[in-house]
Amino acid sequence: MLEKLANLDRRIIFLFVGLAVLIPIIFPLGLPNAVSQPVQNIYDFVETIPEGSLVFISFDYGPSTKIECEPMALAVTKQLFRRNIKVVGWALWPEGASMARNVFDVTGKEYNKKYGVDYINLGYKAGGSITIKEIGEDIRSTFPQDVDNISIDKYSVMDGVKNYKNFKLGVSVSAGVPGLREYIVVANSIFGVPIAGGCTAVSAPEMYPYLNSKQMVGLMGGLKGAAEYETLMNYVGDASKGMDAQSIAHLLIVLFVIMSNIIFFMQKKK
Amino acid sequence: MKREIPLFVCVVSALAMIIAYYSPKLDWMDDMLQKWFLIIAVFAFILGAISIILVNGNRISKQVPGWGYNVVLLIGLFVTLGLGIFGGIDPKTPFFYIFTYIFTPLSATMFSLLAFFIASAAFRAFKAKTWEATLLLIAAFIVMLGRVPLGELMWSWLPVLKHYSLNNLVENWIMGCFNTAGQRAILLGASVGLISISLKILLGIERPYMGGE
Amino acid sequence: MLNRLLVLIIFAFWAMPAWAQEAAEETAKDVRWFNPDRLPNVIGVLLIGFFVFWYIIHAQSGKKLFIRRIAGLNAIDEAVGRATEMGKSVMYITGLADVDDIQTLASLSILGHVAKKTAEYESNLLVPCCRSVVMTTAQEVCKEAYLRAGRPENFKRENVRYLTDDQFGFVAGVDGIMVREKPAANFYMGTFYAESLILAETGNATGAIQIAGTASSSQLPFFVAACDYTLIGEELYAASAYLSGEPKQVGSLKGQDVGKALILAAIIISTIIITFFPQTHEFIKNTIFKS
Amino acid sequence: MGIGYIIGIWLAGFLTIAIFTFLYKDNPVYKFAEHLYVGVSAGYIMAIDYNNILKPNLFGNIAIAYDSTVNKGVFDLAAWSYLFAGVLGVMLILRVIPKVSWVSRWPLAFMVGLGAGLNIPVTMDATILAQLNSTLCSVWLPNDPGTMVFNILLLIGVCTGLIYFYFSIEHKGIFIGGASRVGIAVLMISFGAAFGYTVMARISLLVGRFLFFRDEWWPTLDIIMKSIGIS
Repeated sequence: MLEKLANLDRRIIFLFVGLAVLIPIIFPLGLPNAVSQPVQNIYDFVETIPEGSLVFISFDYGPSTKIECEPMALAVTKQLFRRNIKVVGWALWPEGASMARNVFDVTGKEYNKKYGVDYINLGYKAGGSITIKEIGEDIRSTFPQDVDNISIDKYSVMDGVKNYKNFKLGVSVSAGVPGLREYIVVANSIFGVPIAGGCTAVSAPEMYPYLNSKQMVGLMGGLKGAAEYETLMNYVGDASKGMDAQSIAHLLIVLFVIMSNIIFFMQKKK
Repeated sequence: MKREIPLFVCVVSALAMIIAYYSPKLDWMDDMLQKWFLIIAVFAFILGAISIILVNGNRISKQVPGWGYNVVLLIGLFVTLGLGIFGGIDPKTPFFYIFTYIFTPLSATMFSLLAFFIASAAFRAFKAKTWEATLLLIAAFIVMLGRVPLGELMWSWLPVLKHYSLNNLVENWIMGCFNTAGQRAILLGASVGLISISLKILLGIERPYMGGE
Repeated sequence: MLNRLLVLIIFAFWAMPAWAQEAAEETAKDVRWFNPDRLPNVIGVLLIGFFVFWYIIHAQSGKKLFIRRIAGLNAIDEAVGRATEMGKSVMYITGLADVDDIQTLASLSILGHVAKKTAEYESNLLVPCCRSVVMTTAQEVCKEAYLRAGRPENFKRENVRYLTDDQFGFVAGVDGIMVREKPAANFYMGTFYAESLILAETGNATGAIQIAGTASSSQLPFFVAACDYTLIGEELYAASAYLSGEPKQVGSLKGQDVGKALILAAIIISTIIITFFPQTHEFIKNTIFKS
Repeated sequence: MGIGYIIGIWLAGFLTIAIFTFLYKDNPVYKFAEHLYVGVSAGYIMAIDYNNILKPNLFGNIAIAYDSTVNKGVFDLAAWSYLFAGVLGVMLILRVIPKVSWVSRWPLAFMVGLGAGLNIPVTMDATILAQLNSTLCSVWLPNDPGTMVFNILLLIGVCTGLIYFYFSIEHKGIFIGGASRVGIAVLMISFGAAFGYTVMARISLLVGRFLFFRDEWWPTLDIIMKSIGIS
């Protein structure tokens, strides 16, 4: 019996995990979310930015990580729009341009913001760190046109914008490389623009050293970070809903670990 | 001749990058050479494509059992590539349709398999077999609890411990202190190793481009 | 004659764009030849470089240097041997990065060692690649290794194959190879991202002995949990020296250790100074160790 | 919400389930999805890089160079120089011809050299100096015991972790042996912590796939039912 449990067929574990995620999605629980300091820091920083300033958001994620990253981008954009801050969006990931489109479509409508006046989507540019550096030198040569290939000179939001000096904050919502780390290493270290960011929960531990060394303003780690930001913004979005499923699945994995250790010790006693 | 020139090319391009990093005047060199790199890498796709065609074509022509799947692979490759090159990659093109309804769900689902595998890995690996494994287990256990609202709820039922914030323990002490220290030690050690290997390449002691000799 | 001509051509490669840029960038903003902010960087590189170089020279004098045991590397031969006994293949993954990534290069030199072993044992070696350039290089490395083992005829070029540059497409392909060919030994060396655990868990389910090595710190936990042996961080970079045992290479390891000693010393001495004279903190941070 | 959309959603749904069947065991449906995925993704990345890299950087620059040379009479060397990259690219492909395959070592050497050269100073800055910098702190703060303990632990963790990576000294004795044991302990805690921290991210990916069925696939049923007259 013990042998059997110790070598439990992985497929049984898979089945439990599947159910643990599926059931809360059908029947939401509405568990509360405590806000952590790195998330609070971003929120507080944005609250101190004067109205009418510029902030850029780099959409460095694709459809495969949309579930984690989009809620963050949505929450931050909503806060920026609520405070009447202008937003310039671009992407270092090819699929990022259409991700930005999604986010701006939803939030722009909600806060009655006009494209080209209150926000703009500059589209995708290849090159990673090289591109981040180019933007620091001259944003107009990096992004002469917006995502629909219309010259950025036609839009008032880009009036007089030259490089990072025009931005009060940079936000990178990133699912890997290039992304948040490259912005810290290039945009923050070389050009001195404050960087805040969201990243997938998996890369969050890697970002802690930068958070610790104050090379970035704050950090949203994964769906939890997004859910915390939603809590700060006072609404229940996809991240908050997804957290229920995560809580149950987490608990399940914790139970599995406890069980495997009990079996292990019982076997050892024998 | 067949050996000296590659070494020479390697040393010159490495030195060019190093100098460009320190010299603002030669900064452009860095950008340009990296763009060259990207261009060469795209040419390399032709080699990749040849490899795919050879491996799959071979199986098809020999009619190895399951050769039909190799046909699927080649069709997938050529249709996507052809549409992307001749039809463009903008939204509303057929290429974008393939991206949205084939590529995206496949990659998202493949990625989501991790939810299952992380559970089976935890079940198997997190056993208090040795003292190292026990530390791994305890750290993982506390962090897992701290990452979900339900964990905090459970923590508050514990005697004594409930007076300390679980969130603070996880975010500040385990992630902020121990995880940062561990990551930092790995980063620092690895950087020294990385610089050493780069130097060996520069000195011609390591020549991976020559076939590892 | 031909040699000189070729050298001239290569010079032209770098020189011509240099002239071009010189002409085009008359309005360049920063015309300094050296950025003084980078001085700590130069000194750091020179120091580490000096010690690596010095010990490489020193090692060639023939004095034997000690290297501590690295379990993951000792296990390589055992893993290849086991695969041979079982009559199954060995699979080697060089990671997801391209050849400009040093982890990939470190991985390629371990591949050279593994390929030599599979050539000697006459077992089958599979190297699915995620980058075309890496595939090309890996083919060179394997061919050379088989040649050195005296069995060039056993090298199968199509076994070093390209799958796709896409992260999860690559994983899907490798998973397929794992469940169908059931290699008895899997090596994962190089730069990895989220896919690490999918690979390692599938490999574990097929019962293979698994050895991983990466300096991607976010993926180390998964390899440590799911593989039999894991080379942690710098151990991956030390592998080529450890495996070859060549004096030059071993010397460079000693140089690396001195490099780490310098970092340790810098940390400890600066901490003592900062603790006693807190006012020096900013100076040490922003001037001495400016990054 | 055309027919193309509905077919697309159903195709996506089928492929999603096809990949999930791998969890049970390898099977023809998975094999189909896997091979399709490998082919499509290879084609996808090649097409994207062709459009985003080769077109603007190589063809674009050469077109500019040609235009300025022929039409304006100015020899634009900067743009022409990209032709070299093209030449190196062609040299790389020449490896398929055994007789001249050795020339492919040139571009390989170029790429390897580029990586090595770039990595030396960048690593020094972004990792060694930056990390060293953020490790520096005072370890005597009697007014703030919490931060003091934190700083001391962090310092011990970094130093012992680094000692673990020593290769040329045997890990024996109280000092080196002890320190490397503490070092491996710190590494293990950090691995455990990172693993635990990541679990959530992985679960959220699965949530994403289930949400696809709830929010995108399920509504298509309504559309289909309406269009065939059942509601």
